[in-house]
Amino acid sequence: KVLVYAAASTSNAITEICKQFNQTTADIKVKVSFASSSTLAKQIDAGAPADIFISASPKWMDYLQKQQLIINDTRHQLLTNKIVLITPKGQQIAIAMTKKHDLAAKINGKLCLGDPDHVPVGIYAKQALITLGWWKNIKPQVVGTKDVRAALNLVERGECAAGIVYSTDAYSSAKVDQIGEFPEHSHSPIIYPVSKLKAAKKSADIFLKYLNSAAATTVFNKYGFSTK
Amino acid sequence: MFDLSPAEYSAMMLSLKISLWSVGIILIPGIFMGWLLARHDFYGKSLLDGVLHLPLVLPPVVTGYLLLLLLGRQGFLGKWLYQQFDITLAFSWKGAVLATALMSFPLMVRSIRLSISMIDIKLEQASRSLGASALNCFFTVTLPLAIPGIITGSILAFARSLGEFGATITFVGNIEDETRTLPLAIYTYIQVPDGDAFAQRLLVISIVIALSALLFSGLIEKRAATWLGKK
Amino acid sequence: MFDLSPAEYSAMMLSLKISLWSVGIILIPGIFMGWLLARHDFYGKSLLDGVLHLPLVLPPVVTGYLLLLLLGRQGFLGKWLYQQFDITLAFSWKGAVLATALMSFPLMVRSIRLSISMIDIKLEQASRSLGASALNCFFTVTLPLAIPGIITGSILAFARSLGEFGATITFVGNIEDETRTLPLAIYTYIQVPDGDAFAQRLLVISIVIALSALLFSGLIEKRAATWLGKK
Amino acid sequence: MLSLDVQLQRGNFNLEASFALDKPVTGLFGSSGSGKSTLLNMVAGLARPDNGWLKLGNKHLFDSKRNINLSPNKRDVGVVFQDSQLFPHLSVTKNLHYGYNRTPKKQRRFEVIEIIDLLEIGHLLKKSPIQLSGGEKQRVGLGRALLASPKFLLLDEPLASLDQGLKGQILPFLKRVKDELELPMVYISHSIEEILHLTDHLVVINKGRILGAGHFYDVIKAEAVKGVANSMGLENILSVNVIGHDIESGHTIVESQGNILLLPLTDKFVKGDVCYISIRSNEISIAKHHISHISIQNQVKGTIISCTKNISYVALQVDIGTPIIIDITPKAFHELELNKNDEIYCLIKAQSFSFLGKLE
Amino acid sequence: MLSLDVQLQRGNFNLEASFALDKPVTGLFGSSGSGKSTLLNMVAGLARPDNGWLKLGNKHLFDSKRNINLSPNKRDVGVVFQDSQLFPHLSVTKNLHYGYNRTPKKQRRFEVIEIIDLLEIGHLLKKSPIQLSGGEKQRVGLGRALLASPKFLLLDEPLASLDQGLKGQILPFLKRVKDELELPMVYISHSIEEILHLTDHLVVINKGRILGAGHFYDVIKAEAVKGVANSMGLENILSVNVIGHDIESGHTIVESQGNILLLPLTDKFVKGDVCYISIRSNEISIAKHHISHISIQNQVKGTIISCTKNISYVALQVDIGTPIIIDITPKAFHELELNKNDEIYCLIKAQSFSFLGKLE
Ligand SMILES: Nc1ncnc2c1ncn2[C@@H]1O[C@H](COP(=O)(O)OP(=O)(O)OP(=O)(O)O)[C@@H](O)[C@H]1O
Ligand SMILES: Nc1ncnc2c1ncn2[C@@H]1O[C@H](COP(=O)(O)OP(=O)(O)OP(=O)(O)O)[C@@H](O)[C@H]1O
Ligand SMILES: [Mg+2]
Ligand SMILES: [Mg+2]
Repeated sequence: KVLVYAAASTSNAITEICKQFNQTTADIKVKVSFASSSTLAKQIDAGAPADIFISASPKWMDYLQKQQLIINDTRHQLLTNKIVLITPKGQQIAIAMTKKHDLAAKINGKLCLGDPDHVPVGIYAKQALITLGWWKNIKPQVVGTKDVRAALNLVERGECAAGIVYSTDAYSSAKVDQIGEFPEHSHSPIIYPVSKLKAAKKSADIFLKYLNSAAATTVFNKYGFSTK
Repeated sequence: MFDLSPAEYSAMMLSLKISLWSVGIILIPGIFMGWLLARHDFYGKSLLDGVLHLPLVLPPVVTGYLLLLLLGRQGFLGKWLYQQFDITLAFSWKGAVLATALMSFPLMVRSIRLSISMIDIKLEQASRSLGASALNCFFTVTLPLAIPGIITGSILAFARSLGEFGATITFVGNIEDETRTLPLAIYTYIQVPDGDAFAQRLLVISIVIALSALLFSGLIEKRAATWLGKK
Repeated sequence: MFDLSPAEYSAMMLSLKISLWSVGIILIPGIFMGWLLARHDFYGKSLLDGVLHLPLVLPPVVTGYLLLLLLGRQGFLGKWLYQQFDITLAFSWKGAVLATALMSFPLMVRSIRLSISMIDIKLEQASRSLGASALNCFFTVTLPLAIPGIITGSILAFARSLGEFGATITFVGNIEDETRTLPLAIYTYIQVPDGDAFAQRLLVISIVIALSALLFSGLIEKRAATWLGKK
Repeated sequence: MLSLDVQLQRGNFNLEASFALDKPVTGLFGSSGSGKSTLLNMVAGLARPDNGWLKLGNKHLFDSKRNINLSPNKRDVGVVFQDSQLFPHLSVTKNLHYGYNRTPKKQRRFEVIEIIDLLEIGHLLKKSPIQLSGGEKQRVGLGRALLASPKFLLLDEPLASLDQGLKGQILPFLKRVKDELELPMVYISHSIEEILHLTDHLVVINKGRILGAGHFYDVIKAEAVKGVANSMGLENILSVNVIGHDIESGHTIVESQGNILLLPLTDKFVKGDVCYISIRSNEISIAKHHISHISIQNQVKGTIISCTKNISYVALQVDIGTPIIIDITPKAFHELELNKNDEIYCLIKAQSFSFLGKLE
Repeated sequence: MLSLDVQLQRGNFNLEASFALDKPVTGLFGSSGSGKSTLLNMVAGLARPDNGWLKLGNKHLFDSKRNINLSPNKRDVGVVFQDSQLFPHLSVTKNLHYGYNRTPKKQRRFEVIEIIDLLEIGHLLKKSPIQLSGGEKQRVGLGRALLASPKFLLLDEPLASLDQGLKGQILPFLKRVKDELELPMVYISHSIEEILHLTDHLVVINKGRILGAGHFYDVIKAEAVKGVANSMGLENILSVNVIGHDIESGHTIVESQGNILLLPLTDKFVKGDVCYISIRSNEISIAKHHISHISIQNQVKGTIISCTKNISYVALQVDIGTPIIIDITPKAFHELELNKNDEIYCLIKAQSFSFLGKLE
């Protein structure tokens, strides 16, 4: 039995991969616990019986590394993602993602993003907004949400005039328009690292390998993740 | 001793404001609902009873989400409120009041209902025979005798409001000085590595507020008990 | 009509199991605590009262986190439990029971306390003078007369347990078949695009369970009312 | 005044009552559990009859056919409850003022201070009801009802737990209230003396049925009432002819079914009157033969019809021209070896007889 | 039997009592609010004295100095509460069985069926207390206490709301319980007749103080008791010398302070006895002159000492050798134009006197 702790934003992909894996591998059963990366990291810190940790940001992997809970050799980058600017469907706002424009002038209403203080997608978004020189003006309009799903939701429902979410989220939602992709260098790279934990069972290696297999990659791509 | 940073102070005051408002706005409806459920039988009572408990049963995030569906600017009611009265609840502290109020409502109603159902109906009859109208009897007999339940309900509701997180953050987000209450601020800190120290300070503030509120309510309770002749 | 997927079925049964266990384990301590607070004055009562309310006041995530610190395998108590008895509460459904129990405990205690404080102490005196020991009097007079409060407390605790999310996910994680209760499953679905439809199904299940529980409790309540001679 | 025809089923207790009262005060008399309080609650609007109607003067209080059911506060009917029902959250003063404050100034018939004095509750005003003794509660309950200045007053054993001193003070006050303020009342009591102090009009109820209603003398004559006379403390009622008075010896002499009886001298009845007298069953002694040299004035021959043994006494039914009940101790019963059909003498002291009234 | 010396402060009510009872049954007598129920609660262990001690036989129930405070269930003291205190969640049967089931078989002194018969509550067994009438509650409360077979029974106005029929049935039963089972009791009642039916030993309490304790005759002699005799229905107590009996006229003739009085004939007292008689203040009439041709036997000359006006009556204090109280209506008071120091005649019917007892 392998227990995978995975960031909640990967849940649909990971669930599917596990299903496939469990069907193909008879003797090993994989189970997943989904929650925010911070929760998972703290649980692992508190002795959670996890074998593999998939974090939505390197920070929490670093945290565990500092606690010497992961096997450093096994840590690697599993997925990458991008952040994009979205609006509710059919708003037709045109904006180029450069310093010349001012986002605040273009959108009439709130801008939703994950809480810029702690939610990874919010932190990336804030970095990008600062890089683009938009942050100062847009700040009063920013609504911090609990996680990226909440931000997407708010935009889908038209509660926010715009939002910044992962491209994976924007990709799978039919109710929003993706109006711009933030330049890759405008924020630190969005990386989902994975690692095996020190307390892990042996069988975890097999699943870790499977995560990097072609079959898994197909699934990840299906849900909009890049695997570089 | 314990110097509060402006952010901490703001979160504390916001929490207090929202919790007090929340208890304030559900008090009267809670009394009414408690009385209705304790003293009346009507068609659909079980359903009403059930619906009242939903905020307790549903995950708070879901309640917040449903509120958003209903009262967001695009929501059925929210649109109307916005167009007619220029009121926006989502993303404002008023929305937070609504969310916490909704979450604490079942606790308020249940407590009041319990205490009203334990009042001897003969006292109400005595009041009527002394010339009190049904309404007057309610205010001069039923209500005072239900005070223990009202206090209990208010404490539970206030405590629940202070601690409410899921529905609030979902419905009104986490906006500093507007909707970032203590729980939201705490949440913010524990989401980042190294935030624990700050979170702990906020926790202590929460606990101090809660304990003060309980001490205060304890005093009122004792008074009420003496007054109701239980001691 | 409404076919449940194995995952849905599992979440539902888990929720029911955890909620029932949760109510089950706090019932007796809740009655004791309610009685203690209603009928006794002692040094430190206010403090005890305050501490009891903390799970209501603190953000659930914090409560879960504190549980984790205390009862996780590295935790002060958790280590001991593990070493001495090979018991691990964190990350198992038993831990979820503990978390939900803790969250609902103040509701249980408050309701029972309220109803006990409304019992006429002279009836207890009558029972004593008829030869009942203090304990016997408690079981034959106080307890039966507190039944409305016990029912109310149980309903509130059960509902709260059904809806508990923050403490559970933080303390025991979100592991299918072990700790993924309905609220956690709903959370998992709403974390991903296109999960809404599934989330809605789960929501309906939650509501159905809650309404059934309330209907059932309503019946018990009516019986109790007749039995207590209120009708 | 009050007239009614109501029916109510409560569990296996069935109340069917119909009468009209025309006197200001009426005593409601009946054994424990006979339905007095229930009847009173219906008049006050606190219990709803299943069927029938209730009228106070011309005012319809209740009528099941016409769907009238006046709410209690519109009936202007005051109630002194058997178990006082004081408001536990209000002090004694506030309890007293409860109805008073709800009465328009002009309609007030009593002042608070006057009632406080009468009931001797001045030292209790600040207390809460839970701190009162049984009798104190009853007094406050009475005061509270009076101060609401109702147009009709229902009193449910208002003096049951009061001492003689207070009774002797409150009863004359109630009488004055009735006479001077013309406040009509229904007065429930188990003490016939108390009722007769206020009125000679009675309603007798038993097991939910009205056995008689009207003037005391008429009511106790009624065949149906005889069955419950026991619980009225009037077990044996005889109708007698007044033969004369012996002022010297202090006796009034009457004749009943051929027996000559000596009664305490009275000036209420004259020779030729036919009147009712009563004698309690436990104030009659029994002898197997006529006894001489004894102060007891009446020795009446009779025949035992039946003997009913109870735990603490034996009830004999004795025919002395009319059947009477005599209670003796089981010990006496055995020593005298009494049997059915035995001839015995009933020994009755003159003072044991009470005059009830004249047959008009 | 029971002996105590206790002190309790409750608000502004202060109780200080000390007495020892040596007779199986003692009546506890006192006006409303005098502290009877409080005293009873202390004996039963339901109220805690501030100071003092309580003993039942040799058993220490309470002793503040020695820190003894037996819990109520260990005292073997049964209580019939003034307000019955039935358990609302239990049926009548279960209420009756409550103490019964908690009594070891051997110690049981009554059987349930016997008590049910006596109290006539057979038809109520399945009911819940809320469905009972006032008197029914009282009966069940009495039954419940008896069935617990206590070693000492405290009865707080157990018959207050019962009809004469039931009283006449329960009182002899209690008397038998006392005689045959030797179950000691303290019996609270406002009716001196009820108490005298069971016992001639009394404790008189007023405003928290014991005014007298002991045999009836001794107690009523006590100067302190005279003040409360009013509330006992014994306002005027005279000590008289029995001069003789006039069997012909049916009178016992006595002399009091030079006045010759005619009383109903009695065989309890003989010539030369000094005994107490009582007369109620409202059974005395007043005339300004001696009146002829009247059936009233006693016309005693006296002088008005004082006149106290109350709402419904005027209380005259009249010196007829010894001071007595006479209540007359305000109307009569004005018509007769009475003043202090006036000479008047007190008219008293022979039957109005009651014999209380002999001075031994
Ligand atoms: N809610 C009820 N359900 C069933 N029976 C009831 C209910 N209330 C009263 N009763 C019955 O109705 C009868 C009449 O009760 P009620 O109180 O009118 O008697 P009462 O004449 O006032 O007697 P008391 O002199 O003892 O007060 C009693 O036998 C009682 O048991
Ligand atoms: N808890 C209390 N606080 C203050 N005073 C009290 C309290 N309980 C009783 N009292 C007072 O003590 C006095 C005695 O009360 P108690 O009940 O013993 O009287 P009682 O002799 O039984 O009178 P009754 O014949 O009216 O029942 C009353 O004046 C009452 O007001
Ligand atoms: Mg009654
Ligand atoms: Mg008393």
